[in-house]
Amino acid sequence: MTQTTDKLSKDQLLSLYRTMAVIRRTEEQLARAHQAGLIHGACHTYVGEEAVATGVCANLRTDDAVFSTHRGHGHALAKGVSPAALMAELFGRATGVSRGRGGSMHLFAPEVGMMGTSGIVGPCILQAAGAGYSFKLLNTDRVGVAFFGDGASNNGAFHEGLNMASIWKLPVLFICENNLYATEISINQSAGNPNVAERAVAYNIPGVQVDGNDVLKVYEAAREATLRARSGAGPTLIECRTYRTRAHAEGMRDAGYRSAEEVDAWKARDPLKLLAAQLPAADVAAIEAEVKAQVDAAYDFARNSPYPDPATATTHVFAD
Amino acid sequence: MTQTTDKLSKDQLLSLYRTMAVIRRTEEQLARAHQAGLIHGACHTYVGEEAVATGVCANLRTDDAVFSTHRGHGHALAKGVSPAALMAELFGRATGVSRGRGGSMHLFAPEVGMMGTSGIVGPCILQAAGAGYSFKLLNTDRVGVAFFGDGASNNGAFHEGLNMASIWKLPVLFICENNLYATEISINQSAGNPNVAERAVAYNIPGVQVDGNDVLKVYEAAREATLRARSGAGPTLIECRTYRTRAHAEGMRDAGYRSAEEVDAWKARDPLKLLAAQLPAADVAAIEAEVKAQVDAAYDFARNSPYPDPATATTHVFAD
Amino acid sequence: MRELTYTAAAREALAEQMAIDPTIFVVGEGIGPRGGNFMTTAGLYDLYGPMRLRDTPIAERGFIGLCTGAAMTGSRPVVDFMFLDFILDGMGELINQVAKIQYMSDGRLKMPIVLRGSIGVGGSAATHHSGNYYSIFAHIPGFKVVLPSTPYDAKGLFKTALRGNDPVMFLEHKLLLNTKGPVPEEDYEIPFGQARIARAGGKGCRATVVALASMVRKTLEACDQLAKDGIDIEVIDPRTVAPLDTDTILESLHKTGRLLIVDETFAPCGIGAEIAAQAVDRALDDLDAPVKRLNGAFAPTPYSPPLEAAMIPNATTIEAAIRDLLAE
Amino acid sequence: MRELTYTAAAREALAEQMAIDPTIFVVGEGIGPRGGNFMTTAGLYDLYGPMRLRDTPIAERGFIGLCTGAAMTGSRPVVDFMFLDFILDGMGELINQVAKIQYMSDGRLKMPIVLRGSIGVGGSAATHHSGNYYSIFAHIPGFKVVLPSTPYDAKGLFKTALRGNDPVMFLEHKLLLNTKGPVPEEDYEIPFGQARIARAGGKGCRATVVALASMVRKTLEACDQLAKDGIDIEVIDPRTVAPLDTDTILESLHKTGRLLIVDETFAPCGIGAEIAAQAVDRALDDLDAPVKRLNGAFAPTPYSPPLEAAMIPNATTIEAAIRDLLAE
Ligand SMILES: Cc1ncc(C[n+]2csc(CCOP(=O)(O)OP(=O)(O)O)c2C)c(N)n1
Ligand SMILES: Cc1ncc(C[n+]2csc(CCOP(=O)(O)OP(=O)(O)O)c2C)c(N)n1
Ligand SMILES: [Mg+2]
Ligand SMILES: [Mg+2]
Repeated sequence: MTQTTDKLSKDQLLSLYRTMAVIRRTEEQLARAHQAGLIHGACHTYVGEEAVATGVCANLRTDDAVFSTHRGHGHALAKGVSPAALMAELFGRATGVSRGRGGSMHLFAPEVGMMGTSGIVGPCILQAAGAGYSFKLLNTDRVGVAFFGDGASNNGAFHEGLNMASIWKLPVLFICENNLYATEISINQSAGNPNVAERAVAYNIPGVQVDGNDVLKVYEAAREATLRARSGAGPTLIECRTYRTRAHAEGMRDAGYRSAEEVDAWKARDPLKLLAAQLPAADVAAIEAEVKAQVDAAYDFARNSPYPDPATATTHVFAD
Repeated sequence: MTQTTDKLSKDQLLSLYRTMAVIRRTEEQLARAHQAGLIHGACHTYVGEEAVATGVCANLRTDDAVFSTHRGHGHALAKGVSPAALMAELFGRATGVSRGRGGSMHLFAPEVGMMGTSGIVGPCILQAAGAGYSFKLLNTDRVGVAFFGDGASNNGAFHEGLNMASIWKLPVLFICENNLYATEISINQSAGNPNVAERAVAYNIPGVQVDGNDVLKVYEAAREATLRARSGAGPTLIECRTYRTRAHAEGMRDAGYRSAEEVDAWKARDPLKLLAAQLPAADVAAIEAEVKAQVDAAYDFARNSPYPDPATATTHVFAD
Repeated sequence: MRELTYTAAAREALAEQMAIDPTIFVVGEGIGPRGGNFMTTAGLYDLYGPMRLRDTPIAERGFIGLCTGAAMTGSRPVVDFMFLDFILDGMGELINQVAKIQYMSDGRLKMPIVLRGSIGVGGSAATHHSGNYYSIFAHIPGFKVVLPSTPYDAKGLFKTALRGNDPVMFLEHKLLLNTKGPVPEEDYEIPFGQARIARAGGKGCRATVVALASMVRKTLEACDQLAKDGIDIEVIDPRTVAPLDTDTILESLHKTGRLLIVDETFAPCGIGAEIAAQAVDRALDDLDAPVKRLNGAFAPTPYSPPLEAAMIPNATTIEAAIRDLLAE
Repeated sequence: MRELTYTAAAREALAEQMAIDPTIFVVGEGIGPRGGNFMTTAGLYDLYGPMRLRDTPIAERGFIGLCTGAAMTGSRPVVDFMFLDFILDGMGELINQVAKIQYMSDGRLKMPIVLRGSIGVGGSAATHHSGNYYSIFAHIPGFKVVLPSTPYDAKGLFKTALRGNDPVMFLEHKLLLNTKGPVPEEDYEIPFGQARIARAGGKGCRATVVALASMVRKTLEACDQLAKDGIDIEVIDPRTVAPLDTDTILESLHKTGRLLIVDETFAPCGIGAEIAAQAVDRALDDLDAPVKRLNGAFAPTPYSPPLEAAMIPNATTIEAAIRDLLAE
């Protein structure tokens, strides 16, 4: 389906599939857990968008830094957070990736370069630029990565962040996950120019639009951008056209603002299916079985983990 | 020098010259007053940029709304504030346009549609969009105008303001006064794309770059944009390439960051001289004489005006 | 009297006033056809369309700045911000522009803008959806800051906000949104700066408790408990923290001799500090005991239920604080 | 000891620490070759170049957000913001991100970021260049808030700021920038949360005055005047308002029985309210008189000199306030 398929080994392709499957199955489990009342706060799933985090993070090292959004489970998993630590966090447990302090929108795992999801739209763009600044100042070849939505692209943080990264040639990937909606507001309604990649002109940086449901296309674009960043040539804006097939958040209605036909059309282009079509069915099935076991174990782990001790509720406000 | 010259009557041309002369001579008087210690706070002059405010405001009615910057004397004068009320304000007097509360950076004259200068870079862009929103909501054909610098174009307010004006087709003129520097920082250093007009692509609105020292070019571009706005077709971004020939602010050094040659080249393209070259010398001389008398009188008025009564220092925090 | 939820009461005020005043428009994310994340504008889009119910991009600073300019030019914007945390991005517009323009223009420009939305800790919303920053707005000259604690107050105070000419922060605690209470059908306003005696103490009343927003209910619960032991407490809900009705508080203190302020937010430089400072300035001789504050913990708001619960006062800790005060 | 200006003292701290610590970089408008609007970085660009002295676009929110990410990934940003008013545009980044990330990450991320620049009323700077919003930062958990009032303190406190691992608001009153005072050449730190007794009262000392930032000098002037009448006052400069050294204040109050807080900023929910509230909570029995606050007027800051002067306390009004307190 894409030329890049040839460039990747079968193992690499299977690995991409595995990551997407881990995200999908974890999200599905989280959705069920939400219905069961195990998740105390918000839960925005990544179902339908798995190819983006997967394709991008496959290019990253553990010491590269990812900054994410309210819809960050996929980014966290692709960057190396375990389903167990993620689920435990959403269940509010002490074993969660943020020790239960954060929930879905405040996932922190600096150990694997997952520098945070955020309940506020926008800051991740600036913070990724800042990581790029650090990495350049400290003379490393690490990169900073911001994932953000189409909605965030209309926020001032986008303008200020991309401009600074451009003028200082910072090693940063700006990954816009254009899933066509911000909550229930269409990008056509919220953006004068809904082609986010075209806005790169305003910053004099490369702007690329890719099929965000095709993990190989995403991988390839991110590969180029990562090489560019590591080589000192500066940032890239990548707009991944994709779609969330579940509601904005679990428990929210999902009607009125988009048609069933539109949802179905995108479901037909499911990123897992698209890749699976290129892989031996047996391999896919084997991965799915492994992932299922992993997710089941994660769920048990999370459910059986203790809640944090209220006595710790105010520690670590300050370092000193 | 431009085709539009023919379109304007001699009286109109003289009127444009007069406005520029009022701005220039007032600013020169203010600069002297600053040296004499009559101005208590900041004073950013508009010398060299007169064509922008003049060409734009010649298209406006009193009930159109102008929102301005820290460098707003020219906008205020072109919109109809008297030199006397302006000078009195900078001298801190009760007869000042803001009754002495504001000084240079807080000029308010809603009576003539001068809705404020600002000590903060950025807000004027958003407020002009808001005036456009009001005017549309109230079913008028009034327009909102934001003047702002190249420096402001890198601020998030630019992105959010232009985008909102675009999607809601607000009657707004966004006038970027690109004088190539923000204080001592060159636009080439602060902007990934220093061609501000090109950024209109990001908002899907018309973006025009004009010679900001040629009042007729500015007039013409603003005329089109104003007609467009009044007709309901939405906002326009106009980048006026111009130059301030004095220091960023009175009393500041003006060395190191730009060359004497650069300053001289721009002085050779002085907007007043450019227009005067197309007008009968006697008419120009007559206007200059009148303006001198007006500015002298303004100075006397301002200097002899009383200071505000400290007993009024805390009135009008609230309306109710 | 019929009962309405807090949100429905505020929505009724908005709907009634929008019908009268065509210069009112609402901006926010999802306040158009969707009717608002908290149903604050449900049904209004069908009546008034997009110019008056305007779905915005995610540009909090931008639309606050836009509304500032709109308020200066003849319309009356209502910013429906969803969570107070979101508009911290617009703090520059709020503090430098909204709050100052009437003063700086020597009263020639008006600033009739209402910013409304949710505050408060609860429901594992975590630290980006639990903000309570009203003490900040009370610190800044130029804002009226309103904290309704009942549906009745929500409607009456919102009417006042929509008819006034000043910037109003209208802050709705998320735990109150679905609470019900009696709300008259008639039009009424509640003036700003008039506290409500939420529980009147009798002759033997031994302490005054000032409680804010969701703490009013929790304090009343605690007082019910204390009443069983014959302990009589007066509870005052300031309703607006700017202006603050200090007189009502100090009159009560004069009677009781003891004062506790129960406030979910951070203690340092909070509204509780202001009330305590006014008490020790103006009513030292009335004080039979130290003025006490019971506040939320001084830390960001965590997600996990047991952690979250540990952050804020509840009926039990309020009751204990009152008993401690009485023992002083 | 040699004398330095306040700005030179802070600059020396920065220069010395930058020489030791290559992870420090400074961002701001004009802090590169220009050396800073207030000469805060003069000479440093030539030594360290653009990566470490970075002139920025006018994007306050943006560069605060950038520095947040930088602080999370191994460097130590210093934001040189010129006027505190400007960074209100970055309040979302400050309150929602900078202040919270250490806590939310359970201490696994550090946030060593220093934000420094000018505050205060003076010189007809008018309302967009006179901000004094330190009480706001003191209200928010996660910030250390520093208000040096002498060159000596400026150097020592800045060193502490640059070596710590927490977000620091380092706020320099514009009227102090060019004042001179003794500053040792040696390296020294001044710990946060230790007040300075700016004027020690003797045995007959009859009142404690807490003064902040530029009010310290004005209060000392007033005390010199009072001393001529044999009136002995103790003056305390908290130096940091978060953490706040309440103990030193209350010890003094214990001795004197009277307390006045002199603070240029707005009274409601200000640091003066906090100090008064702590006094009436912890030291009611020590109070021989109401705790008084002398604050700036509750209005934006006007431009014209007679108006501006009317907004803030001066030696004369401070002296009067002390005499009033003694007469209580
Ligand atoms: C500053 C801010 N404003 C509003 C919100 C509420 N909100 C949460 S998610 C969201 C939509 C985000 O849309 P987009 O950026 O496209 O991401 P998506 O949800 O589509 O992945 C909104 C408005 C917020 N979290 N932060
Ligand atoms: C938010 C904010 N940041 C910084 C400043 C300080 N400042 C005042 S004018 C100026 C430069 C403005 O440049 P530009 O927008 O190009 O306007 P010009 O002065 O060139 O007319 C700066 C940085 C400010 N006033 N407001
Ligand atoms: Mg989206
Ligand atoms: Mg400029």
